[in-house]
Amino acid sequence: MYSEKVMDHFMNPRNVGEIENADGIGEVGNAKCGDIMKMYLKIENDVIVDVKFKTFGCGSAIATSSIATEMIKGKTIQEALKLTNQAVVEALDGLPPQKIHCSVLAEQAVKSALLDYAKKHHITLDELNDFHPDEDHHEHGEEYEEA
Amino acid sequence: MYSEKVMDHFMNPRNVGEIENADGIGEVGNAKCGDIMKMYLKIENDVIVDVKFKTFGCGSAIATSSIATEMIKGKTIQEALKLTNQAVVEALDGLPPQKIHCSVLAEQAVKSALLDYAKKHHITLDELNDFHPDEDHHEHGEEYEEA
Amino acid sequence: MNKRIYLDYSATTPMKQEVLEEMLPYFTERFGNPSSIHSFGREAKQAIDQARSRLAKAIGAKQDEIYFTGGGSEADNWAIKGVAYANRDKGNHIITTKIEHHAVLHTCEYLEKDGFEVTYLDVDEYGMISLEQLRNAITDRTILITLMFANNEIGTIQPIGEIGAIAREKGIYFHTDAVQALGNVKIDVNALNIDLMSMSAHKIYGPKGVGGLYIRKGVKIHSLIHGGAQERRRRAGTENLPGIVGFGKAAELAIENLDGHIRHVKDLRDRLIKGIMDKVDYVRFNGHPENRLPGNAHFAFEFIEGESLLLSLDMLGIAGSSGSACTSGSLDPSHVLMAIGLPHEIAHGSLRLTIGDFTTAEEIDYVINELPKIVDRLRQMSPLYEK
Amino acid sequence: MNKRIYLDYSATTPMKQEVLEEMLPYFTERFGNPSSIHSFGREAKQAIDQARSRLAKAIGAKQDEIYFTGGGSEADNWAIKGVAYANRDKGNHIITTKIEHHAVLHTCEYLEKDGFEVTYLDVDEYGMISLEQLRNAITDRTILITLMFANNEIGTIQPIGEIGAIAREKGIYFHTDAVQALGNVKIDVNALNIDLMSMSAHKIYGPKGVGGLYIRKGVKIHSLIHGGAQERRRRAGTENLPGIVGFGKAAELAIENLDGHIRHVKDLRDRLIKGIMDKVDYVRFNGHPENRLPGNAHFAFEFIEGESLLLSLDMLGIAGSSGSACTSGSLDPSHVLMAIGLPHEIAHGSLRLTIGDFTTAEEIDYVINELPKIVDRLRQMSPLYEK
Ligand SMILES: Cc1ncc(COP(=O)(O)O)c(C=O)c1O
Ligand SMILES: Cc1ncc(COP(=O)(O)O)c(C=O)c1O
Ligand code: FES
Ligand code: FES
Repeated sequence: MYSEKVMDHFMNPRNVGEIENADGIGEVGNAKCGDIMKMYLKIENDVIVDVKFKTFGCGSAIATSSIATEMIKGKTIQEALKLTNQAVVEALDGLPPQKIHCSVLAEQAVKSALLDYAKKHHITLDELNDFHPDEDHHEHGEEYEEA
Repeated sequence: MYSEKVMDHFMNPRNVGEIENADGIGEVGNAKCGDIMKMYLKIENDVIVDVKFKTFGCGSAIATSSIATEMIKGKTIQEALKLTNQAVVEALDGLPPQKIHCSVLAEQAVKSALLDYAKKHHITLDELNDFHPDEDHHEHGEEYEEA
Repeated sequence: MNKRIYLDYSATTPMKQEVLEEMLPYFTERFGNPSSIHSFGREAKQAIDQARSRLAKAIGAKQDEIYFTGGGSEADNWAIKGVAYANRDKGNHIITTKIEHHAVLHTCEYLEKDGFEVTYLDVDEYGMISLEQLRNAITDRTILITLMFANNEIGTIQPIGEIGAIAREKGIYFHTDAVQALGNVKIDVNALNIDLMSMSAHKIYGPKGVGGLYIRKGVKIHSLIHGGAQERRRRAGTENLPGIVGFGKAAELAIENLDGHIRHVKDLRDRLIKGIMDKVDYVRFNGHPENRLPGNAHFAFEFIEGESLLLSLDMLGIAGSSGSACTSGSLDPSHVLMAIGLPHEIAHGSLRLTIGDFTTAEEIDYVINELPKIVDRLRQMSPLYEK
Repeated sequence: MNKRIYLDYSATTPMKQEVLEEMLPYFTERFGNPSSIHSFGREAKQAIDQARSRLAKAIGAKQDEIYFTGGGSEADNWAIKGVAYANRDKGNHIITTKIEHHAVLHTCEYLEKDGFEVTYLDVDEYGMISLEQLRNAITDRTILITLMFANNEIGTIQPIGEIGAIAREKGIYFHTDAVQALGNVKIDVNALNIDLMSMSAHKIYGPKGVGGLYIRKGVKIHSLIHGGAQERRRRAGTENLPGIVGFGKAAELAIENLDGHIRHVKDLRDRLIKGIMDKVDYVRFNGHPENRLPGNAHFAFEFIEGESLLLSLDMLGIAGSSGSACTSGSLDPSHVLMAIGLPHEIAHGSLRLTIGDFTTAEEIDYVINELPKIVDRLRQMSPLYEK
């Protein structure tokens, strides 16, 4: 079902945890739907110097969170803003169709954290003008039957 | 499907053939329906001294014809008139439900031959007043599916 | 992966060796079509007759009341649609519950689109229906009560005898999905007043793709699969000969050893429950405490999500199942967990471990040792868990 | 009985050893439920995917156009009822033939009771439909043409490509029952414009109780068996894992060796036909002389009745089949023999011998030697035979 890459990030997630006094915190999803991603950024001179996450969700939610933190760590805000869910999926060597929405969640968690940073620091990030993380992010693929 | 008795009478039918100048000949069934029984009687002093049959029909039709001839051979007309299809079925150690009608056919073949004898010899056999061998004798049991 | 521990016996079971051995000759040697009149066909027919009589014996039915199908789902579809369409002149109302298997629920929903009305009974926090609610739901248009014997997720067993008595009293057909119950509960269709009952071989150490429907003599029902005259003209299609032979053997074994089986799985189940409940905080145990399938344990761990739990277990070779949303890509946790009133966020953390004849105490102890560590690891990652 | 000669391959086939070997691990070791996400489930899922791709390859379809069922009859029922009910808004007219298998005929009759109209096309003395009659039967209410690929009794193969082209041109769904054709004729669903196609494993040396329905992408169809999300939500029920694996293997073997198979059975079939026609008088050969299943020989012997013929053959260990009335307890000979215009009394004397991969020349010669003696013996007993 999952690629080795996904399983590696699921079993050995990078950057799990919280950052005290984080410069930006993003939280997307909700417990009712079974998935919450929370992302903490430490930003210095427009560069993401540290990032941590906590995720309540499926294996793929944990793996996408983990890889997303790796993908933005050390990057500038502008670079991080370019992170797409497709890029996350590719970096994980693919995800099953019904799990694509987890990667959307990861993208949105990063963007939410950046938006939070921007708000706190009174910056405008044009890239986020159309960003509404609360919209339904679930894309339903094929259902699996539990027997 | 069939008892050993049936298979014995089918593979080694007794009294197959025709009797020239028979005293009574009975024929029941029709080719369209896939079964014809023809029975020939030689009668002397009210006793069936010889009997032969020819049958076009299923295994059970052949077996019931065969055993019916055995059951009436050497019997008086009155005794032969008492032959029932149940007796034929019992003598064969049973028949599958959808084959019961073959035994009815056998009973009717005997009666037809006796009726023929009676007519030719201007006798009345009260037992045959209600006998109408041309009525549909098929009783349909369960159908078998040919695959 | 070296060690593998299977704790998903409610999903499906491995076939028993005795069952396989009984089936084997029917694949390549005694392979005849049971409808054929030659010797190959006759020996096939005999084998099917024997299986039918074994099934009948297992549930206290007559041999000619057992019909073989392609599985439990087909049996459910057949029973419900078959009775509904054959009795449409008498009424269009069906009573079922909110916790049925999808084979029942989706069939009822399909019938709703075709003019039938369906009442979905509630269940309490243990998954039990209320007999009073059932009584009140009955109208003079009610033609069928279809109510599962034992639930596949939380294991709760319904008061089938009482339900059967109500149905009989009101002259309404009573169908029960006994796919999970067969081989785990003593069943007598007459004592329980069951009119139709669905069964499936692969849940009782028999083959997949074979099921059965008990149809009480006299029940008016349409066919679901039309065609040849097999199964007394009621279910067409060349019989799954080895499968049916295997089902017969599995049913025989299940009934012969019912008490031993129940004792074995129940002991291990209780050991598992105790071990987990002792070692883990914030965990709920779901389903009825007593009236439940002997091998079923169902937990909900707060703050974590079921699929990640399953995956983590799987990495250790432990096979379980979950009613969580995210395993299914749909938003909601299982309809059963919703029906017993579990909050969404807690339902997401559910785990079903089902125990079977091949489960050992060592396996259970291994799980008791490993599962708490996994729960802890996932909670450490969870934004919901603050300790 | 020492020697047994099986000449009823159209009724069912023995499973090939390679098929059994491929299936075996899935009964007791790799027994997972393909819907489960743990390792047992994943390996099961993979096996099903492989089987699906083998089937797809065998008929030139895409993998996601193959749906597994519980047999050929279920596939026929599903295709016909599923398309009928899903397209009722477009029309209520179905075209089929008088010589379909009962799984098609009785399904059509069931639909007639529910407001559908069905045209049953005639066939000529060889069992061939007329394309012109087909064209004329089409109305603007026609939603489905269901027309068998090859007949199970007399073996006649229809001009499926032409029929498909007509259906495509008129925008009507085309279903074909290819249960007898698969593994005996080259099939490419795209070249032939087939929209739905029924298949069955046990006719091609695979397991009983498994079938398949090809559904072209985009075809509007309802489910027959509702419930779980298996088979892309279209056919519920835990998959018959070993059965599906066996079907996949059987399809692969059949296609790999199609030419060799055809040559083998055809040679023996022709040898049989020649032998019998040379040695027996008053016998007709039925079905199309060229466009017929390679292993099918169908005779009608005058003056005798089929069941007694079958029984006599059976006493010698020879297994054949018949379309005679008296084997079925019903008055009429098979609908197929009636449709080709065989007089009743002759149809009653019919015998189908179907040849397969395990048939040998010695077996055929034995039959050629024995059958005429049997026919003669029965004729001596027959009141219809005067010589
Ligand atoms: C032409 C045809 N269609 C359908 C079927 C039914 O297939 P199954 O026996 O797998 O249900 C058969 C064989 O029985 C057949 O020969
Ligand atoms: C309660 C219940 N009903 C029906 C079914 C369906 O049975 P099958 O998988 O044999 O179609 C299952 C299992 O999948 C079940 O647990
Ligand atoms: S978080 Fe819902 S499927 Fe991954
Ligand atoms: S003569 Fe017709 S079934 Fe026996």
